[in-house]
Amino acid sequence: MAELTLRDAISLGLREAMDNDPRVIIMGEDVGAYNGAYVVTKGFLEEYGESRIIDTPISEAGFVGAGIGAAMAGLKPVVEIMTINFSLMASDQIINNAAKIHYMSGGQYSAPIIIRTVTGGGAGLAATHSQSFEGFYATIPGLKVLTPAFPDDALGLLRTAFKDNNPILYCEHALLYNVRGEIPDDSSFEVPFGKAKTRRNGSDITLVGYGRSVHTALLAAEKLQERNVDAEVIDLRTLRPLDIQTLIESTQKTHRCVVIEETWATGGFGSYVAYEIQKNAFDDLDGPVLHIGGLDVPAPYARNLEIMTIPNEQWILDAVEKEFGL
Amino acid sequence: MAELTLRDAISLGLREAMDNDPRVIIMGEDVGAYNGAYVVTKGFLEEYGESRIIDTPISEAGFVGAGIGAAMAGLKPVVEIMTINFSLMASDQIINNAAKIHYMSGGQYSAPIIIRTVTGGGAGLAATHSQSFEGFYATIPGLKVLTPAFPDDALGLLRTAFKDNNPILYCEHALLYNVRGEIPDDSSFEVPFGKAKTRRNGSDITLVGYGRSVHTALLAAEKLQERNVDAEVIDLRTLRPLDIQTLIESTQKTHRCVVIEETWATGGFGSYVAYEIQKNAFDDLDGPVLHIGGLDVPAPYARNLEIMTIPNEQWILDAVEKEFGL
Amino acid sequence: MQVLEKTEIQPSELLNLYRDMKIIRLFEEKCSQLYMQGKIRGFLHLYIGEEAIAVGLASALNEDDHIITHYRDHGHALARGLEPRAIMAELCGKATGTSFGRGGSMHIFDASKNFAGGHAIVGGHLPLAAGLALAAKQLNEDRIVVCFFGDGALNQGEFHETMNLASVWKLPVLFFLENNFYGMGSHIDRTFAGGSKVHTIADRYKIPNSRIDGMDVLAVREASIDAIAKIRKTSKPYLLEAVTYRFQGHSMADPVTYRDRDEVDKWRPRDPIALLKEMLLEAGHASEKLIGRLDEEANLTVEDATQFAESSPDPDPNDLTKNIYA
Amino acid sequence: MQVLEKTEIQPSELLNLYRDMKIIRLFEEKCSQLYMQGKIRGFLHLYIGEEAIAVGLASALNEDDHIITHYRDHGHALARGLEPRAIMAELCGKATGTSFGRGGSMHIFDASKNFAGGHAIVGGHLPLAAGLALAAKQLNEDRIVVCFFGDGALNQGEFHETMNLASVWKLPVLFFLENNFYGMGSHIDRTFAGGSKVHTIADRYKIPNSRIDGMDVLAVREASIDAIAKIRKTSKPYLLEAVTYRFQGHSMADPVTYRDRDEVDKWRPRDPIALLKEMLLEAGHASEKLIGRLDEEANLTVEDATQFAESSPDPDPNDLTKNIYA
Ligand SMILES: Cc1ncc(C[n+]2csc(CCOP(=O)(O)OP(=O)(O)O)c2C)c(N)n1
Ligand SMILES: Cc1ncc(C[n+]2csc(CCOP(=O)(O)OP(=O)(O)O)c2C)c(N)n1
Ligand SMILES: [Mg+2]
Ligand SMILES: [Mg+2]
Repeated sequence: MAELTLRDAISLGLREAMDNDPRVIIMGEDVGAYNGAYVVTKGFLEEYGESRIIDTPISEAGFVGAGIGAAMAGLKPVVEIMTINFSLMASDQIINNAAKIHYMSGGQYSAPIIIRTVTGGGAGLAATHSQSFEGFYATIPGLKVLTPAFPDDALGLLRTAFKDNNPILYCEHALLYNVRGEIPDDSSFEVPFGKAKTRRNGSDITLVGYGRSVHTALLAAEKLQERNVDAEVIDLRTLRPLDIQTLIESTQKTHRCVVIEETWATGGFGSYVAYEIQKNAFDDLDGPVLHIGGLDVPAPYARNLEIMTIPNEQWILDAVEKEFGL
Repeated sequence: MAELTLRDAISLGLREAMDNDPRVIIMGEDVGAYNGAYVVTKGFLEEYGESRIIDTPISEAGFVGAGIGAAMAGLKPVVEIMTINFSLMASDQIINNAAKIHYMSGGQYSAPIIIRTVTGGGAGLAATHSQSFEGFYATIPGLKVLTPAFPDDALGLLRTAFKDNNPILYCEHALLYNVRGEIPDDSSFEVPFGKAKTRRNGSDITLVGYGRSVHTALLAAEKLQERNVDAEVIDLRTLRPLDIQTLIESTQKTHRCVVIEETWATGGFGSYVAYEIQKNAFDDLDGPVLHIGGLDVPAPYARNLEIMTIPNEQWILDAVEKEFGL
Repeated sequence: MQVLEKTEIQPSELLNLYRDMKIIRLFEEKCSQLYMQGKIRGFLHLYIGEEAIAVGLASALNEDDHIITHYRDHGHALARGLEPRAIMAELCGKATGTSFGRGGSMHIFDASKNFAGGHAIVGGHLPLAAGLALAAKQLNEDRIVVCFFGDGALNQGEFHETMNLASVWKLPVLFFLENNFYGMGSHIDRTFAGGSKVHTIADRYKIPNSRIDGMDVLAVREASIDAIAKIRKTSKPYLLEAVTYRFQGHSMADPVTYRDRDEVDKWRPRDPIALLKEMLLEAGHASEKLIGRLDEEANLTVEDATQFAESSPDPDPNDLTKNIYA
Repeated sequence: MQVLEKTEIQPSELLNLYRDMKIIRLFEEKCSQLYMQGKIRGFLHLYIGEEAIAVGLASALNEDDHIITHYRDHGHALARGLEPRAIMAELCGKATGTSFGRGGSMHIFDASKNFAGGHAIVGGHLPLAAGLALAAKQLNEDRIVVCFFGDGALNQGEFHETMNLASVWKLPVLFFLENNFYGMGSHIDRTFAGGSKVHTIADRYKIPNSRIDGMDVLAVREASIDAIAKIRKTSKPYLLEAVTYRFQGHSMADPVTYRDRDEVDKWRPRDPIALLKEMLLEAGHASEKLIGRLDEEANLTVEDATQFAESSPDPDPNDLTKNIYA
């Protein structure tokens, strides 16, 4: 077992794919000479050369669409959109082309593109640069959406992604790159899509998260333990496909469930997850399923305001106390 | 009371605004010489002239952004995006500019633009042309999202929209243009935002919809009556602001609730609505709150397949029977 | 690699060109009827008047080259050699259609003919074309890409982004502009700032370009052969503008209020099929009788396709969710 | 309407230009320090080396003209006459900031100065500029709009769409391209197909254009006066390209691995502030002593601003959700 940062786990997965499959190319703004805005592709340009590590103009629609076209014609492109905020410029390409080409062509064409992008707020970048649209993309049939929270999942999901024949949005939370974790040495280690992972076992309440909110949930679980509340923490890992079954079973055991995410609470994907749990575990519930999302506000710049907009463990503790008296 | 089609109600509202306020302009693809793709602005070009009825190039990002800029500088632009599918090309403008400029500038600038667009499937236009993104836009703080289902609301909401100082997405369902309905003669008739309307009173179950799904719910209510089930039907009318209170109160009365919408079931905005109801009316529920959305598939062209993807009254009847035994 | 020479054209091939154009014409006249009868639904965009472009180009292209086009795609599909039966079946939403009824008129695909669609978002398929070419280049395949689009797409940002990418990355794409002067009801003079020599817009991207008479199938063929040869030799893009006219409305729903009858009448004598017929007769390559036989052959092809389509089964509802994912 | 004449420049005004540039320089050097100290957070993009552009332009503009710019905006804001105190406070996320701490470095606004932001999505503000101008035109106001953007934005679709709209609609916009050759780590030669005479890209939209030395504040001023006069006279757009260089990294996070020290050294002697100083001394418009006094004045301004910012209160948490809606 090696210990790696999440950043290095992604780099490792990308390198493996570049080494093993000549059809893999990496494209995006500043993935080459600049080493990647979040330094994930550091050294790649030198190692793999300009024909496979392609710095693109600032043309998100253009190069994402080109990635889709290249995927239709036999390549396996990894296209980096610097942050998910800019994915809006390419949302037509992602939603109307990548997600639909397979179905609309009656299965004749497919678009096995991996779109890597950076999500989440909390870094003082204000309203246009702090959004989390992965939940929205997870509502689109035809896409797959991955949200690794730990290095092992980052690598394992990426390995699976390279074998998958569908358009995939791989979302890296900006504040998780330096999270460290063990990685199995076994090079056949992979993480399947649509299989949530129980990161902590517990019997009193189920906390569900994805991406950074898993870490928030784990922090909350520790604090809950101090109150003698034993929380189970489940990491969705992939939003589409979504593993509802694991959540239902856990909730049937704990009778209480809280879903946590960072995007705006109103209409957040997590509220759908909460909805599904209440529907399928209704008779086992001790109270409503709760959803905790970010505050419904364009992200403010000032630190003291910004921290009030992103769920932290205290939000979970407060909600659990208020709703369940725990 | 005059009886008008929903199309004519919108035309009427637009004309009033054009007549009353020189700051109002209408822009969009083919709103002028072509009379509008859905013939809402028929005759406007002749009547108001080229300087106020502006045919735009096919540049959604460009002309929506121009509308936002014009709104920032004192105009009240009505910008038509021919269908909500094409709004993706302008999603950066809508989400990163229109929705944020007021907050990000500390309240100094605002963007009182009305974006009219056409939503919904069912017309045999296949995957890229049959989507319903209004629920997604309703998740964005800073936007307001209107979804009239009847001519009176179409007019009343539009009148209110012209007095509102915020960016508004006004969503017209493609299959509702010819719906007829009474319009109050009183020219001061308006419909407030954030106030759901009970379109049918009932005591056994609450059916919630918006846009075309309100009509589906009303059809279902009639059929339920045949089974001696008395359904209340609530029309959200506006998704943002959202009137949760009316839904909670109704559900507290009926103890059962079903939320219906046409967009893909996974992550649909209606599942958030359902979530809120279960959370706030939990103790009064006889069973889980249900959400019925469209089938999770890129819209197929063939009629026999397409009809299987959009909720109809039978879906509601089946769900109600299965879940509540009614 | 087969490089066609201009001199190669034989009288027999001229007759093929005539027949191919005639098939498209009759095919679409039949479509128009089927639409009236409700057998074709959704949007139907006819290519009538523009047939010389698809046919001229197709005669200059290798089988393993890619074609990608916009929603006005029946002509391109037929000229490319897709089965008329399968196309008509697609239009009728049948299981035997090119996309098994999933795509409809605007989304015709045939991977076996490297026909990469039929795309309904104006400008949205241009980046895909760049991607198809990028793949060919990366995989060292001797393939070029032909990308058809209309004058309306010129104003879409994706046009700009794609031209820039194709030039910077030296991609073997033939950008084939079908300039019929209108995007729906908007005349190019009112939407496009680039002036009347439309093709020279490519100069800005250092992409060689030229303009041809799109009503003259031989001119189209020759220019296509030249452009394609240049692309193969240099592996760089080229833009061809074919000046043409659509004799019908934008779609079946278009009452064509935005242009004078006079204008249409002025173009009538430029009907590409009539022009070629005249030339064939004058040059003695064909007799009236032979032409009559070709017309009849075309007619039989269309009747057969219609017969096939009408007698084909609807898609199997059990397959509704097949091919969402690969 | 005040039309400035080139000949009007007085020695005293030259000194103002010097001081204004110096203020920007010192202001940003201070920003850099504050960033290191963690008092400014998020992204910080310095304008060091490019000061002549903002200052030259601002000296040519009327008060009621609009300015809109990208995220590298401190220089434009200061040159426009926004309060240095309020700008610095914004950077420090204070309640006294231009956006009351909501916007941060990339989103400086001041409606009282017609300073319409500070926009962080590359290319995203260009359509807004067209809209501001459209409003001015529609309202018969004698205002023009200046829109700054970088060479990186040239490849964004919104650039294309906006240029086209501005030309077709004859909008009074000065498109001001700050060509510093890099978009983050990507050199313009690798991303832009238009060749080295970048400004001529405007030709394709029939927009007059020219290039100037962006290191020469007088050249900028003169060209701006000319261009603005032309715009006022014709009510048509103009594009100015100022060739410049950023001496610092793209942002504080940039280790600048993608360009040689040599290149930077080559540009050092072109420092716009040093150049003007030299000119002032040589022409006898100022003594070293006077320059020293101006430097000190600038220094005091910056110190005062810093003092003000640091001693200002954080935004009131109770106001967190104020100004989401107008
Ligand atoms: C992004 C987008 N905006 C608008 C439309 C609606 N629309 C369909 S076709 C069309 C006109 C296109 O004109 P042109 O490109 O010249 O092609 P033509 O119809 O003349 O062949 C428009 C506006 C669309 N399909 N996609
Ligand atoms: C749509 C979008 N894509 C990417 C980015 C990330 N980004 C920020 S600045 C920048 C480079 C812009 O370069 P240029 O326009 O030349 O301005 P300069 O930084 O040189 O002043 C990039 C890629 C962004 N902010 N928005
Ligand atoms: Mg056209
Ligand atoms: Mg630059």
